[in-house]
Amino acid sequence: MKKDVQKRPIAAVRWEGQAAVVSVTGEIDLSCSGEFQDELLDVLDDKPGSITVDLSNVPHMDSSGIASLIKLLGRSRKASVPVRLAGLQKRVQSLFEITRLDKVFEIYPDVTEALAK
Amino acid sequence: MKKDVQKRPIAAVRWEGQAAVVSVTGEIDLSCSGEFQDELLDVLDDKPGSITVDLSNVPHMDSSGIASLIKLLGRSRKASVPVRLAGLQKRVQSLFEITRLDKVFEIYPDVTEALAK
Amino acid sequence: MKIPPNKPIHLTILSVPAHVPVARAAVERFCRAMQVDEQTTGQIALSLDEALANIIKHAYGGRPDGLIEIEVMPLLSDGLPPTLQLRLRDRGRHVDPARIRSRDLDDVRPGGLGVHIIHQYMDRIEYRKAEGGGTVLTMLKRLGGSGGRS
Amino acid sequence: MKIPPNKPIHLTILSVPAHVPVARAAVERFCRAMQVDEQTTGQIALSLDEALANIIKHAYGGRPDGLIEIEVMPLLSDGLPPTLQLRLRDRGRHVDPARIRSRDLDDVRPGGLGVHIIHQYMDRIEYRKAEGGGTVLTMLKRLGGSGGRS
Ligand SMILES: Nc1ncnc2c1ncn2[C@@H]1O[C@H](COP(=O)(O)OP(=O)(O)O)[C@@H](O)[C@H]1O
Ligand SMILES: Nc1ncnc2c1ncn2[C@@H]1O[C@H](COP(=O)(O)OP(=O)(O)O)[C@@H](O)[C@H]1O
Repeated sequence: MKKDVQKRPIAAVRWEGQAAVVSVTGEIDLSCSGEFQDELLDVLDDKPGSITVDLSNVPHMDSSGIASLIKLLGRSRKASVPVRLAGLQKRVQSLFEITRLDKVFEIYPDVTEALAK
Repeated sequence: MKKDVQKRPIAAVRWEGQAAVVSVTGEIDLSCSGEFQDELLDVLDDKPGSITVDLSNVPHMDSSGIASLIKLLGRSRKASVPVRLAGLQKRVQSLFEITRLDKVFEIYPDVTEALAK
Repeated sequence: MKIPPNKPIHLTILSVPAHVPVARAAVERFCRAMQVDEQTTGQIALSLDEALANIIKHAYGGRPDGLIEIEVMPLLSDGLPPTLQLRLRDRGRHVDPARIRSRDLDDVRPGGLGVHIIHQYMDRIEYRKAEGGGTVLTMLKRLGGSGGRS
Repeated sequence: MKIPPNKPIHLTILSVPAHVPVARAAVERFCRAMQVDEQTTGQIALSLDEALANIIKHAYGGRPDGLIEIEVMPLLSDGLPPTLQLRLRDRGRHVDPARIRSRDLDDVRPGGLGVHIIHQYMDRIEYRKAEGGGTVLTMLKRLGGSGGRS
């Protein structure tokens, strides 16, 4: 049954030196934001130098997904680990803007630019 | 309202010499198979040397879409115009197999191979 | 967060072709949330599509004001393979189920394939006269493996 | 083949998060069939999502056995811009609509944004006590241009 089903919501975590790059796939809503948050915090537990969350394959995110990211941001700040968001699709970018979280998160057009910081 | 809406179900007709290549986009079902058929027959009216129907962007097709293609095939045969189908996604390929229409239509992996015939 | 087993969702549409893709999208998303594989999802989606088209064309004769109720339910019980049940109820003309048959496959012409497709893709199909008029079509599809549980 | 104006479709789900994407998929497909642009479709989808999440969390307090009825209807009448109406009905705890408010945006913390999002994206929002218990939430979104007509 699961043969062609992708791991969700976090498809993969890749390391570029000390930098963790988290690839998220699919829609993030109340039905998966719990797993999303747990998996994000697991990455932080591995003590990365920075965390880049690649949202380029996320066509939809709601406030529960935002809550998971805010939780990550809070914990990461305490650990002095920068969190960067990359590749937001228009719908998700608009959500960050109307909640004014585009001023709170570091947002980059893509992973390459996020890692260049 | 329609600014980013693609033309459907036939996105474009391209000519390679005498060969007409019809690019179909989106799901084909009872809600659009009438337009689909009309637009296919319009292409035949332009007297092409052959018609290649590119189905690589069709994730879903039902028997009403098949009916449109059979209609085209019948008319094209009378006009001695070969009809080729190209790029069927798995779901659509399977539909042609269980209806045994994979023996009736010329089916190619992609447009390039269809045009090479 | 899992789709609860043995609990239905319901969708009511009109007998208009433009509502068919809406129902299909809901059922496909339901399958995806159950982690049903793509092939099985496609077979379920197409069977739903053909059954709805037949209700629109034959039960309602193309009339756009008929109601079609769609129930989607994952069946899960000990000893039985996980199964998706689709139940479609119309209030149109009921015909003897024995008369609901596709054309001969070798007689290639437009139309006459929908019922054949449903029989190929679904594991059980039952047409029943509905109380109060119309037909209830129940279709079952085994999901195999871990489907329905996940 | 067009989506008929002023005719609803109905969807009934349970108060479980896994049913939310199913409802969203249906509504998104409905918008696409009406040729609503991607931006507006996204705003409608997210508002639906947030409203359903709130019903699950607050009206039903996380209980998974509550029913949520969703009505989707394109409103089209002379002199009014084409509009999509979403109506959600629950049978859970009804609270004074005045108490349904998001947190201050500057007080950055997880949660407390859903109602703000709905107000940003939808043109009209009304909470009404339902007959027989629960709440009816009606949300209207103007579609502008040719939307709804096509
Ligand atoms: N829901 C239905 N109600 C009444 N008759 C039906 C229904 N579905 C199918 N039929 C009958 O079965 C025949 C075969 O259906 P089908 O294989 O889908 O092909 P088509 O619909 O293209 O004729 C139809 O022509 C019709 O007479
Ligand atoms: N459907 C509802 N029923 C009852 N109370 C609600 C409902 N929707 C929202 N509320 C109230 O409004 C508050 C703000 O909601 P919202 O902005 O979505 O944030 P959150 O749900 O994360 O708290 C909720 O905490 C709740 O008290």
